[in-house]
Amino acid sequence: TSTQLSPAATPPANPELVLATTTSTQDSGLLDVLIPMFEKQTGYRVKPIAVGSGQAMAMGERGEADVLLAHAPDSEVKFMAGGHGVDRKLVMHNDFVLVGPGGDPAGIAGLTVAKEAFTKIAGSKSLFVSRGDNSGTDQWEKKLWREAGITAKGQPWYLETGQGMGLTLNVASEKAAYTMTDRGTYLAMRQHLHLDILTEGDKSLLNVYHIIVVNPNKSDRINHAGAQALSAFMVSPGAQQVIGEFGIAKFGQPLFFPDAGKPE
Amino acid sequence: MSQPIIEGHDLQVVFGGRKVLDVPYLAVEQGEVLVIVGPNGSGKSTLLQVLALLLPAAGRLTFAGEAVNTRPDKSGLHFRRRMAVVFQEPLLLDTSVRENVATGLKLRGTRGHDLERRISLWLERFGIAHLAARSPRTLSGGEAQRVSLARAFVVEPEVLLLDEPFASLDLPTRYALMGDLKSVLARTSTTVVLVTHDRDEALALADRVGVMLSGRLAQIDRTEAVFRSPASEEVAAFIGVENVLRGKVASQQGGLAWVVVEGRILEAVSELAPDTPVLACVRPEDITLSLRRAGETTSARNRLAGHVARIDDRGSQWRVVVDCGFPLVVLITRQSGHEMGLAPGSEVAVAFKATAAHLIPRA
Amino acid sequence: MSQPIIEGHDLQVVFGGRKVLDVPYLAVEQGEVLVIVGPNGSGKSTLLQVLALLLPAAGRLTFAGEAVNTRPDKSGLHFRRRMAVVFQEPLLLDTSVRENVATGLKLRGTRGHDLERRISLWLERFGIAHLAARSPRTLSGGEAQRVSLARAFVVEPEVLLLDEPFASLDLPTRYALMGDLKSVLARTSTTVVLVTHDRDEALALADRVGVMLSGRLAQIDRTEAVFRSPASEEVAAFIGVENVLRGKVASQQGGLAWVVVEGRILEAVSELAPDTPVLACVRPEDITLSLRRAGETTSARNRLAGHVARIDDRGSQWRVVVDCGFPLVVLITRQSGHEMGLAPGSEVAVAFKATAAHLIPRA
Amino acid sequence: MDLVWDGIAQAFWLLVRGDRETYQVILRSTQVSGMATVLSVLVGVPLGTLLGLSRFPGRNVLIALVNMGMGLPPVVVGLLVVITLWRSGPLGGLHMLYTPQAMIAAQFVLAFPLVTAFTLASVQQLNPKLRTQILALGASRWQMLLLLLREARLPLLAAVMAGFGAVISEVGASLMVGGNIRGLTNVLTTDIVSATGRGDFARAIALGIILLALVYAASLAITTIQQRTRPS
Amino acid sequence: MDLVWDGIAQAFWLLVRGDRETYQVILRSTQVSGMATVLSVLVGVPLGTLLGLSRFPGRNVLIALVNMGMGLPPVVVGLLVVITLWRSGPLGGLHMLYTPQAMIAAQFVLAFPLVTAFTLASVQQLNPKLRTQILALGASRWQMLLLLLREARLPLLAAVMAGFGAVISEVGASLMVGGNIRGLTNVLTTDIVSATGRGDFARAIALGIILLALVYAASLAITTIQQRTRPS
Ligand SMILES: Nc1ncnc2c1ncn2[C@@H]1O[C@H](COP(=O)(O)OP(=O)(O)OP(=O)(O)O)[C@@H](O)[C@H]1O
Ligand SMILES: Nc1ncnc2c1ncn2[C@@H]1O[C@H](COP(=O)(O)OP(=O)(O)OP(=O)(O)O)[C@@H](O)[C@H]1O
Ligand SMILES: [Mg+2]
Ligand SMILES: [Mg+2]
Repeated sequence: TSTQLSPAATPPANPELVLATTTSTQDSGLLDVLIPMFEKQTGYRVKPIAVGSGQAMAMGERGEADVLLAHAPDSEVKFMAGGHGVDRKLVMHNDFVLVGPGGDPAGIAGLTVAKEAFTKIAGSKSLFVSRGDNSGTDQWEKKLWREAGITAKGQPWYLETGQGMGLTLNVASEKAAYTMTDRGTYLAMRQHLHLDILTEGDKSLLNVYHIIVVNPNKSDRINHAGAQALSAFMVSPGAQQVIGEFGIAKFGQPLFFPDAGKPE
Repeated sequence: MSQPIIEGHDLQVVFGGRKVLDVPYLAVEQGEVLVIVGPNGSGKSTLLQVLALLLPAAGRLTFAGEAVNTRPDKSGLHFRRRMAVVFQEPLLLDTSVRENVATGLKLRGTRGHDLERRISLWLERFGIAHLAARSPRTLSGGEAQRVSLARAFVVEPEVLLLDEPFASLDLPTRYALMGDLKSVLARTSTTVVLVTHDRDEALALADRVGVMLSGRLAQIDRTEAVFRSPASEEVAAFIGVENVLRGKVASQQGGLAWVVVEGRILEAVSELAPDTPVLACVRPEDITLSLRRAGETTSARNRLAGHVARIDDRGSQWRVVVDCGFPLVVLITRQSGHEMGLAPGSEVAVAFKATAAHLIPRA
Repeated sequence: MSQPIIEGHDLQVVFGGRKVLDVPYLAVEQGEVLVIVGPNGSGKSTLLQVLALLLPAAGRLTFAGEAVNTRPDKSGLHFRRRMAVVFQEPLLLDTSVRENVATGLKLRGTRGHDLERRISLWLERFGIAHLAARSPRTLSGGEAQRVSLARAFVVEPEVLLLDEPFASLDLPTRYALMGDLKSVLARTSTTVVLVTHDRDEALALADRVGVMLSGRLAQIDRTEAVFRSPASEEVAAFIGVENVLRGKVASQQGGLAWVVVEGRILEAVSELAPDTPVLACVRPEDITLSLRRAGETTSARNRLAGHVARIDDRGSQWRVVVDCGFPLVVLITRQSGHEMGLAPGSEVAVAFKATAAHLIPRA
Repeated sequence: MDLVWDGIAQAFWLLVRGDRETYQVILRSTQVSGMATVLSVLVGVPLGTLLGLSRFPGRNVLIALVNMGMGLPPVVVGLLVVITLWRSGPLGGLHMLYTPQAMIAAQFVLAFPLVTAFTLASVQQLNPKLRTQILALGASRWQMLLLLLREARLPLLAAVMAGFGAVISEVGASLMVGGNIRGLTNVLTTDIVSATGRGDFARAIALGIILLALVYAASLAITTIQQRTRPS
Repeated sequence: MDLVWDGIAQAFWLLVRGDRETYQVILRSTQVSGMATVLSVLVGVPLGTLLGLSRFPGRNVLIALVNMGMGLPPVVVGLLVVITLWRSGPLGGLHMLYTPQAMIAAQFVLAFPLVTAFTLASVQQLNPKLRTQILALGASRWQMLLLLLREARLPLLAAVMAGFGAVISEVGASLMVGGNIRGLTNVLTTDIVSATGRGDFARAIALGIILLALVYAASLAITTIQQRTRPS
């Protein structure tokens, strides 16, 4: 397979490449597998900076990153429309789940429609912890509330941490509250949490990752060639195969599903 | 005599493996002035600190009959508050002069008018009222010493422990304070233990004098007794008996002994038996010196002929070394030295009374 | 006389709005011993620090003819290294005694064998060789003072500035050091400015004496001159001329003046014109005292009859106040006091020479 | 650098407009860190004095522990406090996690070694004879401690400032044990982190500037006290 | 609390197994923070001494700034360093962002106010006559400074420890400036954060324990020097 590609014949002129990536890909360990592969194949040296999707795009806008790996489709579309990016490719997805205390005071267990679950939580005024950090996950959650026609922000039962998924899960667990999380982080932390998966499987809970090449006009210091190479690599069959197999060994199920070339 | 106010048994302090203090017995009598003298490093300050319950020592200590712990712990607080100490080095607190003087009283709970009155009184007495608001860091050496004194006297304690209290004071002040101290002590029944290097201070103030040598109280007795009859050669040397002559008692009768020193006969008041080897001590200031015509001799006992070997100028006094077979040190006033026109080589006669020669048996 | 080693013009120091030092002119001659005496807080230490280039003062200062900055900045380093100071309070560095003594030399770049030799030599001289490895925190007062002295002497400077250097030393050591100092100074041509409260130290060591009063050098002159002829009543009082008698010159002839004091005539050596109001100063130790049969009178000039009003014990001396129309203070040895059986009320005669009475014109 | 100017402008507006949320956060920061500092002074000063003045076996180990305490990583402290306060943890019953009280506890753990170490160093530097002098004046043990601390007040005020500065600017532990819950446990530093995370750099800088101003005000107050008590 | 035991066990195995990555991270933490501490001592000690000894207008403002420096939030420092080192920032040309050098710079900014403030406090507590005494011994300005610092060595060692402790345990700035890039800029604290983020608490605790051990070793060394130089 393509993983056996020989190293690049000539090292690139500017090998340094800054990748602003979501924390979930970094924390799950996926990048720890993919990036060495890429570096070996191409001779680039990638600096993966794990930040929320919000900060990742802010860095892109300022030309501080060469390439972004994000999962906030609405912002990404705006980002592209603003001319900040030149190339955006679908890489993979995983899914969000709604988790909550075993007691399930809002009664959302078994529901498969996220909107219904959100309505019930709001109706029962059960505690809900939001990341509130403008990350991909956070933006997705906000969108679901909007679609359910609920103004959650500012309600006494709606808490925002402004932090990453790990901390937010902990807070939810301790407060016996509901929250929305990506499956990977939940699986990794499951054994310390008093939270169960209650709602899953809705199409609206799909968490889609794109790789975006930043507009090289942003700054004359942008490594455009490297960005394009990484973008190409992420959708290459070799990388896609690794993505599909990642996590099976540890959790018995994959954490990500390769999507390269699929329609949006 | 009434009960001693402080009594110590077998007091010992060891520093770095060396016995710095070793006092089998010491009693400080109620109301007396006990002056401790001794060479540098002999343990005087150490003794004072032990008596002040500030330095743990082996041994037993009683204060007005009550046993006290020599460790400076809580049990000693009650006794410490009945004493006051002036340390050799005035260590003032980083606050105003007035606050420094107030501290001891405040710690004892004195408040209000009484406090103010006593502070003002003692600031006045030590001539530092104008410095009340100053920081101790800006004081001159003598001014700091006065604050240190005021700080101790203001608590009007039963026992005052003073470590060279007048060291950096100017002479007029020193004399005035010594006079004041005497009258204060006469009025109150304050007990004083005072360490000093000033022989005149000791003579003027002391009821008793203790001579400290290498951590031991080599002699402790009434002032006159110590200065007239030092207990050993070392004590004699330290308290300024510079003439210590090796001799042997030739005969003795009715308390008067004749001693042979270097072939000359001296008369001394003593009960020592004939043939006892002795040291004859004569204080330089007890010897009179007069000019002698060249060649004139004298046969009178305790009247010796000699010539001036050396003259040391000691300010208002001259220290004259007379060679009369053996060297004899004589102190004369600068005045009379000038009058006699004394110079090295001058032919002189020296004389002293039988009571001025003190015999110590030697081993 | 050769060029002064230190010369100061209009030196002034102001602290807290008060002029603490105010010296229009001062010259320290090469090789002399200049002793500064004065009451506490009069500015002696301040003067010393100014001379040592450690305290900025208004005015001009020259060192061996070269102008120096009185601010303690870099330009003064060269001159500071030619001096050494012993402060009133020995402030030792938190390292061993040996290191303390070594510091001055090391700072001047002395190394190796020479360093070791000099350190050992001076540790020995001050009797502290056995303390070399000790921390200064564990030293007794006198031991610390010796280290402070050794630290200054070891650099063998051109100028030594000593602020009460012998204050906490025991008497035998003090005398020994004073003797040593004299011989050292005689050998080398070291210049010394020494502050002391000890009159005997001043008399024994000084070539010249400066009397500091409230920041001013009230008098600076050869030792004998200062003690014999104080320039003012204040100086007289301070240096211990306790007898300052108000009178008026009655007549004068050939340098001998007759002064009327309280109806009595005194003879004094003086050139002052008749009718000048004067103060007649007579030092207590220049007056002789003898017993007088009750009722016996004397008409001789400078020989006055009176009776003992009061006796203060000053150790080896007695301070006797004689009432002879006016109070006259006389110093006698304890010895002769005892011999005369002197007591308050005793009828006595006092006498002094015309040369012992010194006249100061008064305003 | 445009971001910095944006931040300064925004900080100005936040304060002038009287943004209630901003003021709340400032108040909470001050309260939590102030309380933590007070507690560390109450524990650290006596402890430091004790370590500075007495000799006992194991003292050096204790001093090393205190010095180590200055290097306690806030995240580790946060983690340990979290584990302790978890429902499954030994103190789970207190329901203290994600409350300001928990933050105070964590910040106390961070600040008191600093205060202790500063106190220790400054008490040790006092002239050892001072203790004897104070005892001789008739002081009880406690009176002596108070007088000694008065003598060492200069470095002690520095200690207070170091403690306060360390905790008010700290983020790791506050985040973990407080959870940065808006309106409940968010403080300036945790808000800065979340603004940064959102990519809202200007707001992050604005809050940072407000925090700096707060610390500067505190330090100016302390410096003034500190330098006034010492005549030159 | 089982997590803590797991952590201890894991820490033990990480060290015993000689896990190369762990050792690398330990080494990098030590190097980065050690270098930052050395730099802050080189700047902070002279600065603190100067502030402690001289009087000049504006001195109090400067002292307050230093005291404020002790409360510099690492995240704010991180942010400012990041903005400066950004490609678009004034020092972008240095390509220093996300390198250990950048971390040293940020940590230096955090540590040197601590070192300065400690130095200031301890120098001020020295007897002011000591300076005169040292000058009188024939010291030049520099020799005087060195001797004064030798006299104040006890609190100065505490200052070094405080500086080192503050930066080796700091995470906010290191994360922002270094980016926690594995094998390049990840240090113990940033690894702890990322392990916590992953929910791998046991590893977080293991690394925390290793960090504590490292700090304790350093503080034991410093404490020993500190206490040995002072005879009782
Ligand atoms: N910083 C200061 N502020 C105000 N007054 C000061 C300051 N420093 C010194 N003085 C005053 O200056 C005067 C002279 O001090 P100095 O130390 O020179 O006296 P001295 O003659 O050496 O006295 P002593 O015999 O007591 O040592 C003293 O009255 C002292 O209080
Ligand atoms: N911690 C210590 N370690 C070793 N020796 C010590 C210690 N403390 C004091 N000494 C020694 O104890 C001896 C007695 O000291 P002390 O202060 O009592 O002497 P002193 O008679 O008061 O002398 P001075 O006249 O010089 O004041 C001194 O030789 C001193 O060096
Ligand atoms: Mg002593
Ligand atoms: Mg003086």
